[in-house]
Amino acid sequence: MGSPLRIVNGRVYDPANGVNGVVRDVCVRDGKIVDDVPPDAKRIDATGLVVMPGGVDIHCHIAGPKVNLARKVQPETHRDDVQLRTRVTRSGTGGTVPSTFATGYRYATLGYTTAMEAAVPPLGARHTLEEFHDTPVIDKGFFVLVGNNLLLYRLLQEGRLEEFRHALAWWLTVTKAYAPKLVNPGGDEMWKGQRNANITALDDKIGAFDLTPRRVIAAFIEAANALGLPHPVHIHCNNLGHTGNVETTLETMRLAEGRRAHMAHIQFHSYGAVAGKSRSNPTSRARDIAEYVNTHPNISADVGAVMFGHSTSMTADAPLAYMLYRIAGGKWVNADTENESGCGIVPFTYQDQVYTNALQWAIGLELFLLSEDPWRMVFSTDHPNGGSFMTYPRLIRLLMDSEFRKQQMAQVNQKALDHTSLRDLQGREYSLYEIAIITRAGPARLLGLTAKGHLGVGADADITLYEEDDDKEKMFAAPRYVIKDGELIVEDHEFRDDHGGRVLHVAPAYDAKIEQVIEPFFEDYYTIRFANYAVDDRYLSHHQVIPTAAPAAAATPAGAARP
Amino acid sequence: MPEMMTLIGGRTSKQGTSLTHGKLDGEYLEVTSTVEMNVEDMARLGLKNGSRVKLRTPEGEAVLKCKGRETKDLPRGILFLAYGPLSSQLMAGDTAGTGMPISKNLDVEVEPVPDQAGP
Amino acid sequence: MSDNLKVVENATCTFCGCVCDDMNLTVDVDEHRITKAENACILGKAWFREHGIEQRPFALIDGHEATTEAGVEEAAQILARARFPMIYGLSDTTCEAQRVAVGLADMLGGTIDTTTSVCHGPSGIAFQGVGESTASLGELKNRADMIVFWGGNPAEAHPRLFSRYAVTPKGMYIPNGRKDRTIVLVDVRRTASTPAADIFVQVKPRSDFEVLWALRALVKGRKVDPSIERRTGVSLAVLEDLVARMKRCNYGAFLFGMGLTMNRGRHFNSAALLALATDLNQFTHWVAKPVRGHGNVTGADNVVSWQTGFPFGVNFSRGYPRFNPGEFTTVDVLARGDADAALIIASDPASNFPKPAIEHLKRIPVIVLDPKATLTSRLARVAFTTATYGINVTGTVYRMDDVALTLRPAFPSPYPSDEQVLTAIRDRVRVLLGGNRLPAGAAPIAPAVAAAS
Amino acid sequence: MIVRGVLIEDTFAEAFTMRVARLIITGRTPRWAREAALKLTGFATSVIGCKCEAGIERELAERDTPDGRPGVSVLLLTMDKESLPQRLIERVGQTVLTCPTTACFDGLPQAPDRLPVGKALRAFGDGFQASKVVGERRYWRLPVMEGEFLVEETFGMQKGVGGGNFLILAEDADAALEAAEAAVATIADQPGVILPFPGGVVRSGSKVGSKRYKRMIATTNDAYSPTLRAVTESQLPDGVNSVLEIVLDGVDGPAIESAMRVGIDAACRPGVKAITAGNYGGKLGPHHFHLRRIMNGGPATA
Amino acid sequence: MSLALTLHTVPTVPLEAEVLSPARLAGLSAPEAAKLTVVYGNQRADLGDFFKVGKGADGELHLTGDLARVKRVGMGMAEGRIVVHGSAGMHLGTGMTGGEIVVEGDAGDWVGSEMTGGRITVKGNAGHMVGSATRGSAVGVRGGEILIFGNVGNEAGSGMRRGLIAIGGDSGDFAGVNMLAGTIVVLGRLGWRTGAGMARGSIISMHPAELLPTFAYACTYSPLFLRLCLLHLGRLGLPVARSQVEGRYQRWCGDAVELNRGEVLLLDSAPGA
Repeated sequence: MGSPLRIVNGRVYDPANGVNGVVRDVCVRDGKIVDDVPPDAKRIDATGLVVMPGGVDIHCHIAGPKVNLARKVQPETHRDDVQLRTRVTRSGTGGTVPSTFATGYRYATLGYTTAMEAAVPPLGARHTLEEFHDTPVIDKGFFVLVGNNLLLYRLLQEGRLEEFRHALAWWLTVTKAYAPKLVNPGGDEMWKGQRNANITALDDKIGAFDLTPRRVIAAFIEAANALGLPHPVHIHCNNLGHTGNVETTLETMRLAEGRRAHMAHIQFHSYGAVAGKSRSNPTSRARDIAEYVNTHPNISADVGAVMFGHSTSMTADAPLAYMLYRIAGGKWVNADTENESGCGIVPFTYQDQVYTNALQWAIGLELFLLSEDPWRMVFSTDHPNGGSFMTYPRLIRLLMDSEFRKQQMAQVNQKALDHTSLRDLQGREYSLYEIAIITRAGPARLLGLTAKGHLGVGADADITLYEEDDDKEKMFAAPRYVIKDGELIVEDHEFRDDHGGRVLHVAPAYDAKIEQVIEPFFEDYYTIRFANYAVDDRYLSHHQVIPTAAPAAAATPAGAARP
Repeated sequence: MPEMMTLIGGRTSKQGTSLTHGKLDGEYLEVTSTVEMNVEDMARLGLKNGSRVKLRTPEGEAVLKCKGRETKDLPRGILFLAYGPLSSQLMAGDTAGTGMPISKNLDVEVEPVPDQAGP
Repeated sequence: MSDNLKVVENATCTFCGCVCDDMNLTVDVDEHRITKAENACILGKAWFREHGIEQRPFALIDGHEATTEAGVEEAAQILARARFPMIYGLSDTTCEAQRVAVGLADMLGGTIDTTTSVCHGPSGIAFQGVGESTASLGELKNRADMIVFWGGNPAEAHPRLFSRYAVTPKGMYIPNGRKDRTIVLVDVRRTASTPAADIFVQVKPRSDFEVLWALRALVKGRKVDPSIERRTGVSLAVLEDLVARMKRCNYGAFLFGMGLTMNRGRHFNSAALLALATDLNQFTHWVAKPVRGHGNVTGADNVVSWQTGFPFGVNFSRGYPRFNPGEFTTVDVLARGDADAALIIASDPASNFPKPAIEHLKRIPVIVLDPKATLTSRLARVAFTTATYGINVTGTVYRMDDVALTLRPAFPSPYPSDEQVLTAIRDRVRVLLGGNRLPAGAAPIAPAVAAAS
Repeated sequence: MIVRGVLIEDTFAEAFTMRVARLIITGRTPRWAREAALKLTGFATSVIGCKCEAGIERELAERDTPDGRPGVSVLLLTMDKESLPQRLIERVGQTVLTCPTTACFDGLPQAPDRLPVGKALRAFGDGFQASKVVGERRYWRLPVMEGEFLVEETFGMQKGVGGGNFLILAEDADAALEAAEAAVATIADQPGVILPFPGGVVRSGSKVGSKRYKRMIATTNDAYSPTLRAVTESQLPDGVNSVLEIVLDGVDGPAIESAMRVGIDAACRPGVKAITAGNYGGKLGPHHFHLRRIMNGGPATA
Repeated sequence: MSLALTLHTVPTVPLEAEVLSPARLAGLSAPEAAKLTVVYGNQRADLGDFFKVGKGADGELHLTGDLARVKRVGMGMAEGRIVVHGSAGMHLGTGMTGGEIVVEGDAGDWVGSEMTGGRITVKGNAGHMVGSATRGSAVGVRGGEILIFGNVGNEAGSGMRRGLIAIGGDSGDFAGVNMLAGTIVVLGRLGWRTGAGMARGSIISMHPAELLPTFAYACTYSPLFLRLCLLHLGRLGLPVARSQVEGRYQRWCGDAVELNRGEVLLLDSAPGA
């Protein structure tokens, strides 16, 4: 956990504790922030440096089956973007889907110390945890895909809501997940079972089930709230990317009826249509979305901004990926997971002169600039869907520097800008304090990570020290110091040490009898044994169970393999 | 005069089970040193089950026992051999920028080996 | 047989890529033997039956018995000295061992490759070119009403592919099992698998690519000349009928074997099949899967990929991973004589590599980890006896459909695991080198601050 | 200055800067290259009425053409750079594309100004066209009923000179014509110039504007028209009863100059009284070709 | 830049020597050049450990010896000229943008892969993947010329987008696979599956070949561009015959599974042609 440490004279931004650019010391011992340390403790002179909690990425795709497929399918992007090995750190490759080691190190070199992988089918949990093992420095967790789970559909269809809730808790617990994730609810069943069809509206019938996305979403919102999870259900709405999808998004948010729900990469769900036209280019409806979020404190969102350049679209929304493949050509990966999920991967390039791409870029910025509560409209590019996490410094500059934003706006398709309100938002610039909220304090709070995203006593000593610079992209691209769990990982921009990081997960309580409901379903429809399904603790090494409001599960379930 | 035929290398369950037993063992060596051949081809070449044939490629040669298969199962001109030390002798090291040497559908010269020539 | 029996339920068989996890193993604890393997196929039964504990030296150095520790020292010295060490094998071991092996290659600035390169490596290359529509095996069981086996003989190489996953099992939307499916088999010869098919398409050797290409053209509504029959042995009518069935089914799946990858055409054969599956998705749902061989070869692909970005044939000599099949793959590195040392884990290249590669193995110091004596261990400078994964050692393996499973070993082995030996070698190499070897060459370009900009 | 009894007047030809392109038209036989070239250069005597001026520069042997077939080199000139590509596209499209066996290559590959000719014509291929790079140059292949028409993607454009001239003042019409023919015959071998008028000869010399009609930009050169000697301010020496003009366009001044030198020399024959040249007092055209300097072998332009 | 390097020590493991490029050696004296770093297996070495470096006179870089295990000669070069008196290893002129490389002997795999300009001439044979895309990339050569006087292996010109690859001898399988445009001339025989997946572009051979079922015969004619192209190659020293320049060619269109805008032209050997 490192020796005691005192960071002196830094300008501290710690919004969770209301600290806005105050010069003061930060003390660290045993991996935590403490009040004070002995005078002989190691000191870091932070004069001229900005001190922030380590960054928290609430929604990214960094580990697991689909990420590895996306890595494997793009050797050409790894070739010229490499991570050299040092005496203490491993080598790797980059591109939009870096290798695990490069992922951890690169997040760290941006000052990020926590990241949430946002879409893992339960059957891929073990694989994801294996990759987490090789993702250094950062703490990480994953959201488990439950929105197309056929057993949960059966329970829901039969109105067995209590069992539904226990089964959900079981799935979260045995996969070591952090939160439940819905992706295009119902879409996989249409895709896999109905000759590559898709859901088009909340009241569509889901394949052979007597269910609609509306019922599915409402049930998950209800169950997740009832379980008292630290992070509510994380929703990737139906109709992602489609012209006119804003209505679906608004309706989905209304389904929460005051209960907590998190809307993922909401930029991709904020598109209008030209009135009176059946087929048209999308338009921006960022104002409607921002207004809804601003006025509904139960709703939170991450933006999912689009940045120009290479990206990799990788999603559990398989029909969406196929649509992108038909637009982009080139390579397409589809991967169906039995009873649980679908997945699609398409390398994609966002071009500033392409109308739709420019519109998406603009909507991302609009949402940030229209947000009245940075705590609930937080930072993401849906890495690597909207752009690599390596573009975060540039996105921060776009938010903080309206002159820079104006220059960039001049480069893009102007017709697209005409359909947005971006030109009217020149007055707004994010402050360092607000940046600290949307990249750290906000995501940590939304995730229910009480020891993250702040520098109060008792917090995890995940700290980033930036050199103040008028060029915010430069400033946020390379912090001078990064401290993880109290250990000095990056010093003067170079790696001093390697570090493992922790797995963050939940273990909500469930009635053990639910296994008697689940096991027969396994015997009939899965190809692995029920007994071999649950992931045992061996895959966690360093980990932390984040408590639920309801009591946590007592132990690893009976079925787990325990070698 | 040797004849040209097409050799297919592959796996069999017998090779698999014997492999598990151990590769230095007789059964594995037996399985991997027997080539399957079309019965009509064998008859023409004067070969019987258990007769010995020499297969040759530009890379090397191997002497194998042959075993007949009916035409419906193995067309004329096609040979089948389970992977093993002897199939290796016939394979070239060039992978054409893929990492994969060619082990199926090799053009091989086939020549009967008179019984007295065997060890 | 002793009376001291125990039963290990839901154990996993690692013989082939099916990695069936429903083995009920009866273990004679005193004799260190598995006496019964319920649910195992013929290959699995042999696997479990034959992996007892043999009386073998822990290590051999130049043919002389040695301790594991002495072997580790000798191995570390060889590897630390080498300028072009080649690490190969890894398909018959756990992901935990694979992970250490990649780390060792990185530390050394060596080259790492797995048996994938001589198995479905070409399919990996094909995947990098065109992508792939794929599925976990349960989707085949639950949904696939048409399955096309191409260039493989599952009845002999993956026996339970038919019974547990793809042909006969009943599934959610396949209530009647076999009756609800159309099974097609494409091969150059009749095999034990042929009787399982409703339709057998016999293609002339080396014409798979032409047949696949013709199918692609037909799926896209393009004309194909009837001369296709002369070329491939398959009539245009048969192809047209196949295409009609393929478009008509609800959920189709290709399962293809090394009849495509080890054949002239290699990755292009696989790519043609993957592209055909992709093309068909314009009409209905289709997936394609390479049928993988060794127990954990898929795990090797995954581990090497997540650690380096590339699935096999990775070189670290310049301080970062580079991938280039034909340059950094084992057959080439050996046949060209590039390597100056080799570490072989759970594989026996001396019994199946092309002759020129084997000749080079005989010229350089070789280190082998294997539970059994093999032709390769016989020519090794250092040969370790290790415990068998799945039987003596737990760990993670990946099924051919990328589903990860945890092994339930049956009985302990006196021998160390591959992971333990590799870890010991790595730790010793680290001492000899003073940490990771510093990069020998600069990166092609500095990592960009904004990779996407 | 007198050459073989012919007075070379101390005056100069005044010429204009034009834009010029050179086209190499090849064919299976010299005939078909020539057929295309003749059509392409047809009705292109003067920018006044034809929007461009064009002529065959010379015939090319197989070794001198890009595709190793017999060919013809053609120059085409316009007054401004905007209209040159249009003229090329019209004329290549209607006369070379249509003509059996021919291909059309750029003859000024070094010129930095590139005109999109093949690039514009490619649309005739209706999507079936294909481009091809050989060496440094890009071509378009347009499928046609005969086979394929090959045309270079872009053609070079450079500054050229239009309106170099000299007038043959002869005792009678026969002598004038013979002298003019002799001049044309020698100039035919000269690189870099064309004679855009029929047979290379102009009988209707013109002057700028009109004495009578406001809208006319050019009218007959009454000062050199023998029939008007008595009624106008004639420039004709005594004994001159017929005048013919040789007009030259070229890729640059030196090309015109050397062509004028051999042409004038050839025109100095019995029956020719004098050689003079047309100018506008030196105020309109930037290029002045002084006849006596040319004939002395010195730099002609001033 | 005038230097003459002679291999004095044959490397026993691969030597990566992208420093053997005009720009990297420009302005260096022989002793300075000998100090340049090469990558020898997993360690650094000096160029002088393997090469005797001497002065040259003609502004060119001359390399002498059997460089079969020396990779990356002229990689990424933009100008100047390299002459290899001997054989060259893998990745000769990979990614080069300009200048010229001449190899008197043979060359390894990946000659000029993904190059964008310049010219590579190999007087002997070359390996596989001449002028190809690397794995995973859709695009190979984007410009320039590669001339191989001898034979080549598989996948010559894969993913080619522009430029010219000319082979004096025979090609292996899949010449011009996935070609986007450009020209490949094979004076010898084609291997199997030529032009598979080609979108556009031209592949020419002087011998009959069996093409994929997705290629369709169009006509027999004398394409003028090919005349230009063959004359050009003749000027560069390839043994192009008059009968090939004047010849008639069968035009096969494909690949029908892709854009179907490519062509394979085969010299028509029919009597009277």
